Amino acid sequence: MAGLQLHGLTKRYGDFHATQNVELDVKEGEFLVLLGPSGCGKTTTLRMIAGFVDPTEGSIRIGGKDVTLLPPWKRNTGLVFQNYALFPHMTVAQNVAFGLEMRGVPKSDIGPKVQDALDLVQLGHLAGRYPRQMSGGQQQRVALARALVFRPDVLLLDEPLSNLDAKLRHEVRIEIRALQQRLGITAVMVTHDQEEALTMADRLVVMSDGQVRQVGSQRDLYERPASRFVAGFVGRSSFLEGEVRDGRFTTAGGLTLPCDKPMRGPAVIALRPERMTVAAQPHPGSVPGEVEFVSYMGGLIDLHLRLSPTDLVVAQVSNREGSLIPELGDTVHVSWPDATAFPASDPHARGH
Amino acid sequence: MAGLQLHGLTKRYGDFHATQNVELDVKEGEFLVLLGPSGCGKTTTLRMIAGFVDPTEGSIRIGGKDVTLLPPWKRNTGLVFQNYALFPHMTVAQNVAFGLEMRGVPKSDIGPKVQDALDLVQLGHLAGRYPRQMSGGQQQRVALARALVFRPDVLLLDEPLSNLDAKLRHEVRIEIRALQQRLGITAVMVTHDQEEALTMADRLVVMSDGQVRQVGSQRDLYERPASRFVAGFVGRSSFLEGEVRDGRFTTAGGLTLPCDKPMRGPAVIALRPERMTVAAQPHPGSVPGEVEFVSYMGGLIDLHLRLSPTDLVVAQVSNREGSLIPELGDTVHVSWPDATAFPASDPHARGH
Amino acid sequence: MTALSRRHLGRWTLNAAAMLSFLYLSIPLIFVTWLSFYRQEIPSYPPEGYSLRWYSAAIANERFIDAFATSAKVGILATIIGLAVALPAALALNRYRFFGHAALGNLLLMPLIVPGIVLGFALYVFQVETEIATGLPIMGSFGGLVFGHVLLVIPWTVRLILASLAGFDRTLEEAAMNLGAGRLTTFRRVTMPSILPGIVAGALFGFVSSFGNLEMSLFLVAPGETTLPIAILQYLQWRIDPTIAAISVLQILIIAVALLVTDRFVKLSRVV
Amino acid sequence: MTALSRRHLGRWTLNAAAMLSFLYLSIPLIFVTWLSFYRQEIPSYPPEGYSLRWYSAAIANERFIDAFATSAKVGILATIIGLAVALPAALALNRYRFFGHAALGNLLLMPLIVPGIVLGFALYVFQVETEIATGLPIMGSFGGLVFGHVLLVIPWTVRLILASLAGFDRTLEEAAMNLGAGRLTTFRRVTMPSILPGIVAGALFGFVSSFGNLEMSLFLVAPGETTLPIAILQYLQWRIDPTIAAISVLQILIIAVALLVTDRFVKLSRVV
Repeated sequence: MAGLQLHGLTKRYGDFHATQNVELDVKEGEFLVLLGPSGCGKTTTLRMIAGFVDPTEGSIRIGGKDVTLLPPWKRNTGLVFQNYALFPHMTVAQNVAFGLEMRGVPKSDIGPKVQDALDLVQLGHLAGRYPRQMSGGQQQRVALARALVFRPDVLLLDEPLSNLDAKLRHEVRIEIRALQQRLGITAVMVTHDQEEALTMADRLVVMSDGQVRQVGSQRDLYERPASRFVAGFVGRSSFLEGEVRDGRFTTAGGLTLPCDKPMRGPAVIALRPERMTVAAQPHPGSVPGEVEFVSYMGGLIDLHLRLSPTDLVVAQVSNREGSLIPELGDTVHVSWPDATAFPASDPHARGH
Repeated sequence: MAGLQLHGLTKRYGDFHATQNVELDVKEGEFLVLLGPSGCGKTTTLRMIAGFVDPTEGSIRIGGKDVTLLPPWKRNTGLVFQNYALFPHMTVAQNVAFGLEMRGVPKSDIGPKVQDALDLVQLGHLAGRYPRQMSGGQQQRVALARALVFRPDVLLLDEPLSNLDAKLRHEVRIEIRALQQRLGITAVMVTHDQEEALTMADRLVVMSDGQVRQVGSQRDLYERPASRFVAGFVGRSSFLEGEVRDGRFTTAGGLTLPCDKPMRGPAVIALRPERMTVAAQPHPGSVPGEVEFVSYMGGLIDLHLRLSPTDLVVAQVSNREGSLIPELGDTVHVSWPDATAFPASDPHARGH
Repeated sequence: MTALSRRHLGRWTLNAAAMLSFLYLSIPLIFVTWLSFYRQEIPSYPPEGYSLRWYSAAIANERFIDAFATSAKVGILATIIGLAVALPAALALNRYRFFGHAALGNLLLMPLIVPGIVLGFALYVFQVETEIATGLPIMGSFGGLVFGHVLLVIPWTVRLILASLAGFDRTLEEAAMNLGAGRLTTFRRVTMPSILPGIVAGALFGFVSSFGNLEMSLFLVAPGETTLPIAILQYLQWRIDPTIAAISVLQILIIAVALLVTDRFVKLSRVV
Repeated sequence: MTALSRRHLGRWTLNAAAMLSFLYLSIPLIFVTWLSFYRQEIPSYPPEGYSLRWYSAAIANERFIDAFATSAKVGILATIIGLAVALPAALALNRYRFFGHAALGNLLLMPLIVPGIVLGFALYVFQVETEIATGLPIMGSFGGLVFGHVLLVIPWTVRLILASLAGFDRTLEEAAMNLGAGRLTTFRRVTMPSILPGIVAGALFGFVSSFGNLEMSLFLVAPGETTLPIAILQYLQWRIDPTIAAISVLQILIIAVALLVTDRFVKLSRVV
């Protein structure tokens, strides 16, 4: 177990920056998730930590020791691959034993350690199977056991759940999180799935175009997104585009709202569907809208509301007894608490 | 446009029933979704409608006409495949034109019809491209245009969104639904994704083991699941297992709840996470529970609550200003409205 | 040594090995080409000078021209017959599991595996026995020769068509049928264009292996009629001069051009 | 005709075609086997009776035994040398793009494409010129023969190792390194076991194509020393009796057993 520090980590391929000046400090026992769209540099960052990509600039420290120039096999990291990468010609037990053998652990110690690791992921009874004889979820757990058995300094997870079906994904993410907390191991996970990231992380890192855009807890990212990009990427947002002038926000569609933000000019307002209040009658601060689409999602209902010819917002209402369930074509009245406004020019500009 | 009737549709492979006595009546212009786990027979049903699988027994009527014995090319159905199945050696326009050519539409009419169909899915400008030069979402739309251009009696959709990423899936399902409503076309979709099913369907058909388990609207399935299987498959449910005796329900973990259902013996109670009320203080009908896991999902929070050593329920609370957000290890008090109880013996037994 | 330079060392070792095998494979081609431009008759070193006289000699030699025509005729006919048998056979092998399925798969490797001389002798025996049994003039007939060469074509065509069928997504056929195409239209408009690479490559390789075959032809040709490989062998028994080098270069060139042209339409590396 | 019976008709047509090609390919093998059990010397029909005498004759013939030993020795040596060159070459071709990459890929098809007699002649020219230039005794030497046969082995081994490398998931190597294995250990413990099917199949096919080669050996063997195909050809020039049929059947049997044994460990259909 150890902390992990990335300092000014940059990887250039010719003119292209895969990552640019990434600074991160992962505390001992922390579960950090790198979140971003594909091509944002999150996987390159993980591969630099594991040693498969040589950084162009910057340094990597694990447990205080500089490992930037060490080859992968001399860093003590445990990596769980997206496709699991289990050795097909070895049994489950042999797969898990591999890391111990490489570390010169005496033969007599390997058996019990492998058994412990497999018990940890509830696969102790399948030690003699080959990977191809197992389901995707079981293979995933073997990969986890193989990465944990030699007590790595850092556990690295590269989209570990993306090959599982939705139901299993829900279960496995809780299992991985619980295991990581129980062992108190430092972990870095890469994912493009925000729900996964929000469920599992102690702290999240949002990346795009090779750069870190925001670091913080779920609550930080949800309540105080640093930029329009983060507001759109973490949680759902509806955006209203328009212009701020003289304390008013006017959209292209003619909607006019009060706006007391310290900014002027073209702007975008980000609204969270879960924060909208929908009522049949006008109420203070409410705007009328026509229901364009009703999407029933179990206990919750998404309403697509047309506020003006060009302004569309999504509001989520709960489907409890007694709550208002509008029909297609109804006119409802929607309001929202103070929302963040961002300058329209740059998706990474700070909001107010 | 036409209605579709399946009558006693059965497909046997040796001893195995892929589908068993499926009865369905799809009204003109209706969007019906077949929902079920993999291997439940939903795809076999769709393939029988398209004519790729010969039913062992039963009949299929499209627009009142019996098509049970017709080969696929003599039924007027438009099928959108899971992998799109676009012809790789033809351009987008040639792909869309194929169905019209086969119907002997004059050459001079084909061009405008293809253009209309492509405009419908907003791809009019890409008619000259080859499928491999397009993104997954665009290919999906071409497949839709190809299936719609010859005005099929029924539109069939075989997990049409499963190869798209999460963000795109949200958009495309709204597009497909809007298109289907605009054209007023009868549609049957197969999916294993309940969120997709709930969002898009007029009416849902839940299948398992080749049999239809329940047919109804979203609200029917969510509020009045016919069996424990449906309660677990549609929407999320926590289950409490125990026994009903003398108006009380007692779980193995020692939890005792009032239960005035007309039933006795081993039973299971299904609870919807979104219907739970969680408070810091005891309230009428509430049960104390310890918070075992907190999962932050944007505007909503999942709480895993341990009610007794063997009883675990999930409660969803909203993450609005002022709402209670318990921490790991806190004790909270949870209550729920009248829940459905099912006999424990058979997952398909009717509940009360 | 740093991690970086170690990585480069491995890369250079492997690339050097690739270059070595490149050299190994191209050396005979280089030398035969060189010899074909010699001025003198005896292959000595260093050459006395260079000329195109052996190319003129090769093209002017009527025996070679006739033999070339015979080889081409046999090759083309054998390829056409081979394709006609191989296409439905490959479709059956790809779509259905039947009795003898695995055996047929192994048998396809046979002409690549059984020594040519054994195959030629076996065919000779078959034709002799058939002639004795039926009284028909099979031995040394043109038809008998073509029949034998079809044996060389079938494995290539079946295997390469099978390879492209393996990459063919059968839901495309269902899509065509759903759009209103019957079985034959579906095959012609959808299946056929998709497996064309395998058909073309199979025909090409089948033709080339028929064209270059010596061992089987040795047993089957009539005394008067010879194929090009036999004509070359006969010439060499009589004298060794650079004419054969010129003939060889011409053959290699024709085959290379055919390969390159095919490769433009069909990526051979995908199917072979 | 109902949809169902129409479907069955198509199926029967295709399966019949498959059976036809099965028959086509197996006919020569059946007849040569039949002949090998004849009692009489002349291949006539119907046979006068059956015996094993030609098998005894084949096994007792010292020329055949010697030739068999020579062919085996040449084949084994050529296969070992071929593998040693091919393994790193295939790794380089799979992992790096370098100058001449595409050319090497096409060159690999060469020995399958260039007529055997052309290849043999080209190699002969190369060895003659090298002997003249260097004064070393290359022509007709055992080393010269093996050198030539390596040319037959390399394409098979490189191509089949490449085919199994194409199916090899390189993240397995990264997994091994992440678990603490250096480059060599990773290759030995992870890469090697995964591409073993291709290596074994390549060696087998390389050996067999060397063992059965006639054309190249014709140009390269010394007058005293002969390979098995040459011994068969020489025997046939002198007399035609079922001894050759027996020899052929024995060869086919040995090759078939080798194939079946290999197939138990390595699914040939996956790589060939």
